[in-house]
Amino acid sequence: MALLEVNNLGISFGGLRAVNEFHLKIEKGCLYGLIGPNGAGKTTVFNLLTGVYKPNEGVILLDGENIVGKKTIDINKAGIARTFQNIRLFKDLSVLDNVKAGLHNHYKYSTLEGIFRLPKYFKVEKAMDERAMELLSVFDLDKEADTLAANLPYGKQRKLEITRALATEPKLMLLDEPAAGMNPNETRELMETIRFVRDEFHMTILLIEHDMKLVSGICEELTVLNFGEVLAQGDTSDVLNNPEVIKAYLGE
Amino acid sequence: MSFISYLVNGISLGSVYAIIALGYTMVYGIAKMLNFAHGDVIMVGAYVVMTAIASGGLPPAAAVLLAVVFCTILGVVIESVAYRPLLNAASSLAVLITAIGVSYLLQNVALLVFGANTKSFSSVVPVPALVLAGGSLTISGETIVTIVSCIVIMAGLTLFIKKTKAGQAMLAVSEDKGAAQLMGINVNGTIALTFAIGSALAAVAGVLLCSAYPSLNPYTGAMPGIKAFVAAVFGGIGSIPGALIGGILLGVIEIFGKAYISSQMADAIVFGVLIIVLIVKPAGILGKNIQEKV
Amino acid sequence: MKMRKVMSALLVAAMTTALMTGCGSGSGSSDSGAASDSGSTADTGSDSAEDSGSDEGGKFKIGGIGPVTGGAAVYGEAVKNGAELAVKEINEAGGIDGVEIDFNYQDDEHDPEKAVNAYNTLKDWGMQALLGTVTSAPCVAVSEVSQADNMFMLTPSGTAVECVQYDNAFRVCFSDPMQGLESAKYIGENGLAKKVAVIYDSSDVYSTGIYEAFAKEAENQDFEIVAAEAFTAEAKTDFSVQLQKAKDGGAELVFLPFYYTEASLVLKQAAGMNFTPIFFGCDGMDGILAVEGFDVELANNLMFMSPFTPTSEDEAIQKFVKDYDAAYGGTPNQFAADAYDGIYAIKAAIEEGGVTSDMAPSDVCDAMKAAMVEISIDGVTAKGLTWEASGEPSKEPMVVKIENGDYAVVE
Amino acid sequence: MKKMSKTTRSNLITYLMVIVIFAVVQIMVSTGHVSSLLQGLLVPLCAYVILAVSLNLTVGILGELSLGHAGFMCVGAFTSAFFSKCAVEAIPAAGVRYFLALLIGAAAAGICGILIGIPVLRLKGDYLAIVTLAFGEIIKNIVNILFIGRDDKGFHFSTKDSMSLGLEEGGKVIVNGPQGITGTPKDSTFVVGVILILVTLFVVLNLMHSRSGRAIMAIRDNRIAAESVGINITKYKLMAFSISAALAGVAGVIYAHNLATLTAQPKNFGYNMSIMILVFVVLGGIGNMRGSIIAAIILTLLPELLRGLSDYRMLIYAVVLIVMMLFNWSPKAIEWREKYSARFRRKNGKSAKEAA
Repeated sequence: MALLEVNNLGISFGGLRAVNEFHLKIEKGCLYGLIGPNGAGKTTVFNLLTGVYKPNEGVILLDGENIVGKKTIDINKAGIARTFQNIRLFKDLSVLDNVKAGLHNHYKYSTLEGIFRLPKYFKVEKAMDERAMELLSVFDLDKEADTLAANLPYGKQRKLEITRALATEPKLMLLDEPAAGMNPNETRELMETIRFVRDEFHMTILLIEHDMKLVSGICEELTVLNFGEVLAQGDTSDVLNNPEVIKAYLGE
Repeated sequence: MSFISYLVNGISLGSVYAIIALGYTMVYGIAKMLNFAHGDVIMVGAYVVMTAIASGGLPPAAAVLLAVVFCTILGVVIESVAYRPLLNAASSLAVLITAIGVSYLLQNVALLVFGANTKSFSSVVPVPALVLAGGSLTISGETIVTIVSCIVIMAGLTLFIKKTKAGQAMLAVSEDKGAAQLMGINVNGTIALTFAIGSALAAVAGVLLCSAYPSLNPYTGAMPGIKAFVAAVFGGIGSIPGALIGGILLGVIEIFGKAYISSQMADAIVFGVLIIVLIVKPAGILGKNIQEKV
Repeated sequence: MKMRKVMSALLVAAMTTALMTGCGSGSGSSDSGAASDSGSTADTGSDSAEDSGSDEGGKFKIGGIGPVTGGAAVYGEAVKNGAELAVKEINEAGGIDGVEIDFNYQDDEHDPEKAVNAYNTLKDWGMQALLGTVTSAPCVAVSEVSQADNMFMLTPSGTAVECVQYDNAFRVCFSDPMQGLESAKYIGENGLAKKVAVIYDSSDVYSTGIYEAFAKEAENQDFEIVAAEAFTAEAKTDFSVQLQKAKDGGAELVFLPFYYTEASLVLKQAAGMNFTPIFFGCDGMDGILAVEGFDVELANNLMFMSPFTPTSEDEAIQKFVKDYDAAYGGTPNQFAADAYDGIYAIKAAIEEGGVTSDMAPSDVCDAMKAAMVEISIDGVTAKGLTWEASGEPSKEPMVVKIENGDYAVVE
Repeated sequence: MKKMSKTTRSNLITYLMVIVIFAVVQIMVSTGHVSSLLQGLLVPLCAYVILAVSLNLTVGILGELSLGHAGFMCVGAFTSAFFSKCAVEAIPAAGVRYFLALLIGAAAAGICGILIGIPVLRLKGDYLAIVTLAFGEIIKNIVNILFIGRDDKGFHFSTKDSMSLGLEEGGKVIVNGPQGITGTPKDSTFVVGVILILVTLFVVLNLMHSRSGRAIMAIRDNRIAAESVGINITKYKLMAFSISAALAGVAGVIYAHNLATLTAQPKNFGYNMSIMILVFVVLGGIGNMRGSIIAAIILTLLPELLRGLSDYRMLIYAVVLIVMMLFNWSPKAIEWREKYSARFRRKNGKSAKEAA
């Protein structure tokens, strides 16, 4: 069974059909790309998958369970984490606290235990710190643990967002243009990291990206979206050589 | 007959709220700030009219004109001295608190200049009262003038925004300050213009308020100011027709609440209705609920 | 960031010093408080007190508290002026047994908390007896602390019952229940109306106090309350509903137990809707004719209960009105008159009790408490004014009617 | 870890600051160097500090603008004063009674916070502000028309006047509409006030640096991202709001047990008061608890210190407020300040080097 299976997904805003008959199947452990021209509806698909928008019709099966209609936080608990196209960090929190916020549902103690500093507070906080530092070191952010998120350079902010998503221990990660605004060096490094995350954490990753080098470099499968509809789907190399795709990208 | 009388009084009171609310709503729409001192500009306007008539011997029309000019200048000065430096401050609360400071300042300057004594404001409205239904229903001249002015102002303002370049600039600034700047619109100038119009309206509101309810002291503007703020939110803050609807509804609810439910609970009723409206329509009656783009 | 911290630190330091030193040099700062804005004539009072006082090293230190800013400032101002006028007269006439009065008046913004602050400021200054406070709610708060200190207090105009609940507190004015009771009696006994409507301020102690007593006494009287409508501090501009209800109820008389500021609006709006019952008010109504710009025509036939009429033929009253006008401009209202009498009552009690300027406040209080029930003064609010140990004055309320834009005593 | 020690140190400085101020004041009181005015201000000051800190939890940590904080203070004040007045005879021990009053006041205000928070916290920004203002005014309005009396048969309620309570002979009116509650035992002292400030700080600071606090601040910084990592927005918003309300209730208890007469007036429980507290918070620094404390102290003392200036004092207060806001918040002023302080530092550094 595929980890994520989407069928006949659609949504309209006012009279505009943003996504129509979208379908997708991602196997566990796959590195999957979602590409398409600007305004094709890629981010809308992410928003549908994470419950930010409710679809007009369609099914989204995560591990066989339909998650349509669930709230964002429940979808996160069910196992989907994401990053955002326009970075959304907790900018006045430290880098470490950003990751610890991601650990929120996995390391628990009650508010009262927190206020009165009962032994459990110290125990759990310590475990959280250790886990968070561990994750940060994967992305080479451990030295900036005390920095305010807002003060990080752009590339590191993107990485921190991925770290935070990873901290929620998802089955599936959605990365919205992770390489946007990065220079070629940073992009190359990011590709390594994404691949490392997949291998190390046995993660399934769906990413939106415009950087074709990154897409062709790491994605195993692709779906191309155009005007809200699936234009092509399949192995990366097949899709990228599809004349329709080339036409959509280069225009006529 | 009592019902109609309540309704007329409600609309009259609501019209005053509406004119004040217009000032709030325009400033909010453009500068995204709650100008808490707006109510006190009303008070200043009323004092100017009163002084001009009593001490200066001006005819009422000239006095009103003088008040409008005075308040316009006052509004622009307040904006440039106290608000503009904070427009890009890290927190929008900064300018809110400064507005509160300006409100205290205006009240206390008025206290020093005019004293604490409440003064009776003689009406500047020359229209006689309308007696209907054989004397059982009287509509005062002030009520008629207030309602008519409210409609005229509303229509004029809508035309101004739709038809003039400055009005369009206002719309643009309220939509997106940055983009407007790039399009070559003088953002600071537009904001100043908004304050000028808002304050001019406050002067008119002051004259109408004090003609209908003829008592004037340095704190006269505070409560109508807050009520008008509620009215603006009620109708959907930032929306000009919303201010009209919000103001009139608030006035009518206040009067009906007093008349048919409890005169002790009038405030609780007004505020209670506000809360219910906002829970059902979180951006007010005519407000646009802007969804954050993800 | 750093600058800001330095700034705050400096500010704190400056203030702490100011606060600490401020209490040491009490009498110095009192001048500005007592006589800053009143006309030049008023200044001479405390100035001369300062001069002669420093030689002898003793003055009676009388404190005053009332709102000089805020919505109730008009009453506080009146009390301040009335009291200062009396102090000036006394000092010019050689003081009390040759010892002058030093009067220090503090603002309370009509706020109980600020009133206690003002009280403490006065205590630091060395106050021996208090004339205050002006308004009811602050007065009750101050009475609590003054009782704990055993400080003598005489409120010129605090009408609430609780103002004088302790034995150290007395008042010059009537109490709320008494005003309500007397008003109802007067209306009933004189057959002014069969159907009465009441409009009152349900957020105000003074107004509800009178209303409750009035409603209670109304049961014993030969008239019916057809409407009892309230308003609150937040909604006191529009009275159309309350008036409409009174009109619908067929009221021949409308009782208005609140201050004249709102009353002037009620009268105006009633005229606007062709509603012309008899309007009847309490002492707070006093001053309505003095409202600048008020159309006195509207107040014709308005009746209210008051201890003081500025138009009275009485010589003492005439002198008071004339001197007041000369010093501060305008006709004094009942608050000024109460304060004026209050200072003379304090003078009388000081003389009667054998109080000297070097006595501690608590001893002053004991002496004056005992003296208060013995004295009798001929003031501007009553002749032969005496006090009971309960703190209540014994004076007859007068009903005043406004005719042709002027006061006239009924009865 | 280093990070931990940094926040812990900052918290300790805050506690220490309160304790040092307390100690200094106590010493000065005992040596007779504190004026009666200041002595009278000490207890209300404690209430204001708690209000400022608790509102900072809503404004600074939760990031929502509330203009109804005085309403919660009002609830705490009236419920606890009601309790204390009823229990004066039943529980003669002031300490026990005061402790129970505190619990009751805080709980009542906290419950109000939850009740109000549930519908209201869905709103955003200025809409939330106006609705909280509305709730504050409603609470004040309701308290003003509430009459409660007690006689042998038990409690009687009315919303009209004290006569409609129908009390029997010997019955007592406890809550008397606009005349409020008179004769509340005067149990609040400066020592208790300072202890409660410390408790408030303890609750707020520890909450801030715990899992729940992190969730609350995450919501403040980015609601959508917080949702995406599985943080329950409603729960944590409500938690912050109701804790803030409960602490305001504590301030109300202190306030009520310091004044013998408790009346709900626009001055003490109206929106003016809420705004006043907001001024403390913004001037002291949003999210900065130490700043709130200092601002509350300065701004409460300022009008009292200006007493000598009589009519001009509120005017000066207004001008000081505007100038301080401009100085603290205007981007230009901040730039100028930073430049100046940088130059200052450089100069100092240089002279230090020269000296070496």
